[in-house]
Amino acid sequence: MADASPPRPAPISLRGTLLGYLAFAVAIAAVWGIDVYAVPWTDPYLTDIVIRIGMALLAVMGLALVLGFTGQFSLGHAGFMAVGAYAAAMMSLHSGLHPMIGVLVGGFAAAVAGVVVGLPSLRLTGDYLAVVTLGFNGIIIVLIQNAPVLGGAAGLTGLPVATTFGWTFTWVLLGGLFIRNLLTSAHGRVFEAVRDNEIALRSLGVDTTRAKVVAFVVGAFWAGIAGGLLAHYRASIFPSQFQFDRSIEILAMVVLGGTGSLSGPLLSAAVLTALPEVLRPVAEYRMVIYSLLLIGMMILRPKGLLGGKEISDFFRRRPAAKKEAA
Amino acid sequence: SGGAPETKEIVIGQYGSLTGGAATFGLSTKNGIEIATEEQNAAGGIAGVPIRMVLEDDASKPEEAATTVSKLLSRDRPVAILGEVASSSSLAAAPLAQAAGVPMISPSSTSPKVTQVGDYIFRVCFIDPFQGTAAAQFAYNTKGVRTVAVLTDVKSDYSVGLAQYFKETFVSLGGTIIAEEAYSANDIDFKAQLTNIVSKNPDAIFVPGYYTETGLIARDARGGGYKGILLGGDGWDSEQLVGIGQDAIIGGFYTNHYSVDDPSPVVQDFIKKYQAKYGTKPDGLAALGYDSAKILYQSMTEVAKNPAHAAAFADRSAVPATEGARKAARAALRDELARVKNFPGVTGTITIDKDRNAEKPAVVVEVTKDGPRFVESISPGGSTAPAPTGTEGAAPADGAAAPAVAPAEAAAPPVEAVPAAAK
Amino acid sequence: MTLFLQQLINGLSLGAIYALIALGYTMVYGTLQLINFAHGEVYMMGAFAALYLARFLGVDTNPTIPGVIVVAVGAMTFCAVLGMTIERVAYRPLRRSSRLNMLITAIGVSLLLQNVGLLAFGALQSFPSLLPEAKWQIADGLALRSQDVLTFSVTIALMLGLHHIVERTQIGRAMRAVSHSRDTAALMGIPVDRVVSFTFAIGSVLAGAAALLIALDKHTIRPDMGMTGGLKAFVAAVLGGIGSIPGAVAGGLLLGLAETFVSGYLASTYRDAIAFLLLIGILLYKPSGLFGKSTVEKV
Amino acid sequence: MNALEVRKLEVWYGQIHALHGVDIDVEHGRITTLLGANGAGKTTLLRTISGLVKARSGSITLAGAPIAHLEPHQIVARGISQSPEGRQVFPNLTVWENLQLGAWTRTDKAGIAADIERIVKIWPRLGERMKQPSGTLSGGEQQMLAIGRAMMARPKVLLLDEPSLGLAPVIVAGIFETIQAINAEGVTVLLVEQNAHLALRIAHTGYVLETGIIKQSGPAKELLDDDAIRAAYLGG
Amino acid sequence: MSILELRKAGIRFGGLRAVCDLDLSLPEGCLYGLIGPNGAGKTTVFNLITGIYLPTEGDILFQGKSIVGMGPTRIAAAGIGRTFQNIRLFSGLSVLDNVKVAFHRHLHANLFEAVLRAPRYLADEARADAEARQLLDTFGLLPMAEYGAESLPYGLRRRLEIARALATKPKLLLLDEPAAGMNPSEADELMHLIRWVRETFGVTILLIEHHMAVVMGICERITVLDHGARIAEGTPDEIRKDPVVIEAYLGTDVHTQVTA
Ligand SMILES: Nc1ncnc2c1ncn2[C@@H]1O[C@H](COP(=O)(O)OP(=O)(O)OP(=O)(O)O)[C@@H](O)[C@H]1O
Ligand SMILES: Nc1ncnc2c1ncn2[C@@H]1O[C@H](COP(=O)(O)OP(=O)(O)OP(=O)(O)O)[C@@H](O)[C@H]1O
Ligand SMILES: [Mg+2]
Ligand SMILES: [Mg+2]
Repeated sequence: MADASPPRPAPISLRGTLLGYLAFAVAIAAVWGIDVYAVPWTDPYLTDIVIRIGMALLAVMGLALVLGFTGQFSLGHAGFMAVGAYAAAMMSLHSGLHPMIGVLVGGFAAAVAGVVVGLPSLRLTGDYLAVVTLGFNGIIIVLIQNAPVLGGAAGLTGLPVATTFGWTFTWVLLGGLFIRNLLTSAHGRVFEAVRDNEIALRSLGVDTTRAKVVAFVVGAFWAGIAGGLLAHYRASIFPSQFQFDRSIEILAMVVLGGTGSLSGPLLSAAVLTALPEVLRPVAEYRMVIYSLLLIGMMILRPKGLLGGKEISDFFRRRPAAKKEAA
Repeated sequence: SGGAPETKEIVIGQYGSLTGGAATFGLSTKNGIEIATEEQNAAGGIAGVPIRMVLEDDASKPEEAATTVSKLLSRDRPVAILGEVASSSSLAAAPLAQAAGVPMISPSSTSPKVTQVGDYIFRVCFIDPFQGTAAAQFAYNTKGVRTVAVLTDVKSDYSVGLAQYFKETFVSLGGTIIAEEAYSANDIDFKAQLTNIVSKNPDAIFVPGYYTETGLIARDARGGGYKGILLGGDGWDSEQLVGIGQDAIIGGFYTNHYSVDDPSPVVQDFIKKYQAKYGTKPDGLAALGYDSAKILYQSMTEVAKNPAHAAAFADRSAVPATEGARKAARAALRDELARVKNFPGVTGTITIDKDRNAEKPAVVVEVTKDGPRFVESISPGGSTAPAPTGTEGAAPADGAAAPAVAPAEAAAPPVEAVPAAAK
Repeated sequence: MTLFLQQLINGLSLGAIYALIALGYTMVYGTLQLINFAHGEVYMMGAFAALYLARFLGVDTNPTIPGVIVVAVGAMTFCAVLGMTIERVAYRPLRRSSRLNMLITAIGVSLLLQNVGLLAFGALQSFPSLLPEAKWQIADGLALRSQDVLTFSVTIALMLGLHHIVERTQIGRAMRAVSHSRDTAALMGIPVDRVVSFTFAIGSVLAGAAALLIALDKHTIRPDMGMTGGLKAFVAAVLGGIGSIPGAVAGGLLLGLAETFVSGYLASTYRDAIAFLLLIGILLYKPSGLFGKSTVEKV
Repeated sequence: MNALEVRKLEVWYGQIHALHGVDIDVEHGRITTLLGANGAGKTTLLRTISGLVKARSGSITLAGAPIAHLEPHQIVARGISQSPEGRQVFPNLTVWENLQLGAWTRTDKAGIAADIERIVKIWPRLGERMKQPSGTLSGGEQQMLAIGRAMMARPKVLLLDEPSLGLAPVIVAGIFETIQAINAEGVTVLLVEQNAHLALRIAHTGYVLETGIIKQSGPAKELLDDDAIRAAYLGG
Repeated sequence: MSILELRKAGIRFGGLRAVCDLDLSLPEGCLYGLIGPNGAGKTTVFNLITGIYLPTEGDILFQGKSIVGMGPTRIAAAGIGRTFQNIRLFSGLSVLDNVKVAFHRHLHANLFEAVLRAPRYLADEARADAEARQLLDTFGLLPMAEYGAESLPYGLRRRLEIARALATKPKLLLLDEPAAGMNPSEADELMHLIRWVRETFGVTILLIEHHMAVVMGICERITVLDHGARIAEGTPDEIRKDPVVIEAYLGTDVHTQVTA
């Protein structure tokens, strides 16, 4: 249990912050460098998988925040993706602005949906919250299916294609930085405290409803971004892409990655997105093997792929456990 | 063809739903294609080179469909691609094939939008507007139906589209839609909707859904006391239909791509082969899969008469020098596909029109205890049902009794509107 | 009026189906606090087991009372064994980890069985009529089917039986104790593993019973029937107050009625949306479901 | 003859070494008490005896028979029951149902009913609240229930983890009397207690545990007079 | 002036009157004891004051203003801190972070400043860190600052809870059996700590405790509850001798009285 202590680096220094910004800038530059100099020469299939992983990362980081850190059991994450996707698509179809502006609008639309869903429902707990968010997911799909402007069940087609490697991973880096910084800040502590003991947190004068709604909205925003990117990836979107099974898929990624970890779910998002591709040779037995592996991984790594840790923990020298009772 | 690999082969890509919600449709299609490929290889492949089919599963998800096509294009470098059943998946993947200049034939995506993606995208099935029109004409003209209730699967773009086109034509013919209800795929209970419908007592209920639900719908309709006509589309086509719907579905009618009791040798031959290999009678999707592959192979054989193209077909090397040749061969294939005329398919005589859609008749069949029974054939546009090669794909089984209902005006199945046709 | 009554019957008959599956969910949840997503698949497997057993015994073509009983018992036994096996292999190793982990394994098992079912059974199969079916015409436009009466009465009977087991017997108390804390339950001398196995067995027998009744009513079974049926039943169980047995039935009936009346009187296109909205409304008003005891958390 | 013998017990929680080669003898028919500061490992020892925590090495024997390999419920069946730290009543079950579960290993209905009577006699408050979900009981009431529930198993050896925690003084006195009474009926008791004065007064033997190591042991009277112990555990 | 005043406050649970007609008045800066038999309603009084339960009768005033119906968050923000009888720590957080969470209300930076690591946020964080460490040091918990709260032994968890409650900078601190699970020496130490806290932080303290040594040792006044109602009120000496209290609560056993 000694290693239960979270790896939150104690006070954040100005120097560390500046270094962080520098690293971020370098990473963005690297992404665009790859986009311009490597992607055109890379197997498009590989690029395709990588981009799909990128979109999964964005969806997963939001749920990792909501479920893994704040402890709110949401089963409707795909609903927020749908809101983002359709908002972005409508922007792009009707405004003539750059699709990435549409993606941003999609994020905000999903965030608004997050407030609408979150405010009333976050006073529910556990499985009750799960059912309500699941219901929200269902409602969104029905509304889209019945809205002729949104193409109904036939979906929207003829969207501009803009989700490139560069853009996807620019968003991934932005999202990753945002959520990581949020989690390692005072707000992150509050999120985790909500998960651990709401009553105690309220007795400290912290507005837990607000904290939950904030987590929910931030999670929804990044899901919306993922949805917006998806809309501009293959020129078409369909309501069937955002159904309950998609929410479940994202949930599985978060849990397999480990609740209370950010990089764990990101890793598992990559693994679970790539796994079906790896399993292609077995054709129709693919899902059988996929589910067997999912069960196996869950049993063998019950604390998540990284055992509840962050990737960085494996590189950091941890203080030796000098645990002695007082 | 000096630098060609030692074992020469021609690669064709195929993607479909082998897992996930639409798996059963994908598997049928795959079976049909497999038979066509075996036949072709038994007959020496294309210009003596065997065909190798590379099959990818898209788990019934549109974005994965695009991934599979991306994989096919970059790894397997196929001459052409077959797929998908679901229009959404075809729509997601088609832009890739179009961009790569690889002909793609969808066996059974009926949404008009699919072939609009570009000039490399074809299909061998009729499109929803035509099928909806055909069903409406059958109902209004042949059965004298004047009032209809429509029960749509709102989750399915196929069902919604078909219902839409049916309603438009039926109303323009002078009929009335007196009730519109909806359900979702996978529902098991339809009594609420049918209680409403039955209370209005329409002449017919149009159920443009899949057999998985329509059998149950028929049971709930008859159970609720409904005595009128049950009508549907090609989604009804399955050996299981009667097993599910039992007595309730008997006497229902649906439009389809072909009829198993069509005596023409093309059809019977296919059914025999299919049954020998898979133990069941082929459904419409299997037949369409078969036809899509047959048309592809016929066109390829034609193109391969040019030795340069033949060599390019069999060559998968990525050398830029050969890339041009491959491109040219595929362009020739595209042109050849666009020229297909009166192809004697299992699903009727197929002509590819200028929008790369299949111009072909629909058949109306009646559900009987012994399987579907041919009722009539409905041709698109003003064209008469052609029967050139002695294989009367669409010939009425029981003689000329059944009239070929033809719309008054010729209209190539247009893109967004229904054939303004029938009025 | 007859229309309304007919819709009421429709709603109750649909609701009874949801309730029947929800009972099994609630059983397992009550003990393990696990949303056993694989429950729907056990139910699906039970239906196919019944079909193959009936075919094997020739009951499908020549239904006899003893034959049908053998099929029913066989299917339920099969489900019980399957349920206990799933628990043993997939859930027990995760006893010590969080509920979410078990949930994901449950989803994995559900996917597995569904895909195995798809490969083994194909798309969908029709289920033979094993029982005589009757329809009573009460009035013009108002009819009652024997299947509905059967499903409904079995559901109510099972609910009463289970309620008795859970609330009034020592094993029922043990189930509730295990649900709160396995360690403390073990300190009472309760063999936790056996209690959990027993719970799964009962839950799965319920799935088998549900499968049989629904197959006899609908005459169609398909490998993905667990997914949809299971999802609705899960919603019903939560709505009723998850873990509560009368709640599962109430939730199921309410969901069935909601769907039916939305379809009947509002708009069937928006059925799921409106039904969900209603459920959300109810949950916001009663945050732990209709019959849920607000978890006793004394501060 | 010792009812319970613990030998060279090594217990780890992951990286934490909680018990270092602990040896303890619990004499048959006696009260043995275990003292120690917060975090010394007292609870750990009791949980290990009950089988909830598995030792890395060492042995535990009940009347000469090894039990360390058994499952917790088997250990209860052999006659060791425990009132755990922090009460751990089943909050959604009523008081009566909690007591019934305590008697899981028994089948004598009449005997069980009589024992419930007996417990109500000791703590009339519990009698008043028989039908109340035990989660709504006050802390002290829950503690009474937890001890009563452990007694329901009619154990040979009773393990009590801080039974006086959170109890009103008047009740504490009663609890210690009850423990003595139970012991007088022949039940061996292993008592973990912070209230060292009282514990040592009713116990026959005492052990002192410090950071997982037995530091001292001996007859309770001697420990009561030991200066070091006075300073460390008995206060001023 | 009294900082907290209960006027005929009470609550029922179904048929049970857990607290009834309770009057209580805490002078500013005092150290006040609340004792009584198990189930008397002491913890319930805390829950009423902190807004976890809504009183079904009467009124509760904090610094002269009614706080009934304000909800736990706002009541805590108004300056009432508490600990819980069943310890409620944030088990996934480190010891240090458990305390830092309590500073949350006093931080100035908003969410975006936090994410962007704006200077204001960095200043906040540095301040919270320093103050939290100092507080932990006071409570002897600094060496365990980085450990998970879950891995602390029982007694130290109690200390951490008190430290955490103090970090909200309350004007009134409610302690529910802080000495439970401590041996007499440790309880002694805690007694000094509580006294010291009162002096250093200037808080008013309301204390529930069954360790008579602690209660009698540090409380200036004591109210005794039984069956939800007050049965006595006075200085420790008065209470100790009150026959009603002895009968209902203390008992006659010398040892329990002195050392329990
Ligand atoms: N589940 C656990 N995981 C990790 N460490 C634990 C766990 N339980 C106890 N410990 C550690 O083991 C040591 C012994 O703890 P234990 O609970 O046995 O102490 P104790 O003597 O009962 O203390 P107290 O008087 O406070 O109850 C402590 O250092 C504690 O932190
Ligand atoms: N939420 C609740 N529902 C029902 N009864 C309750 C609830 N909360 C408290 N009670 C009852 O109110 C009475 C007072 O409980 P409370 O916890 O205040 O006692 P206490 O004085 O703190 O006792 P202890 O010293 O044992 O902790 C108890 O009998 C308890 O059963
Ligand atoms: Mg302890
Ligand atoms: Mg209390």
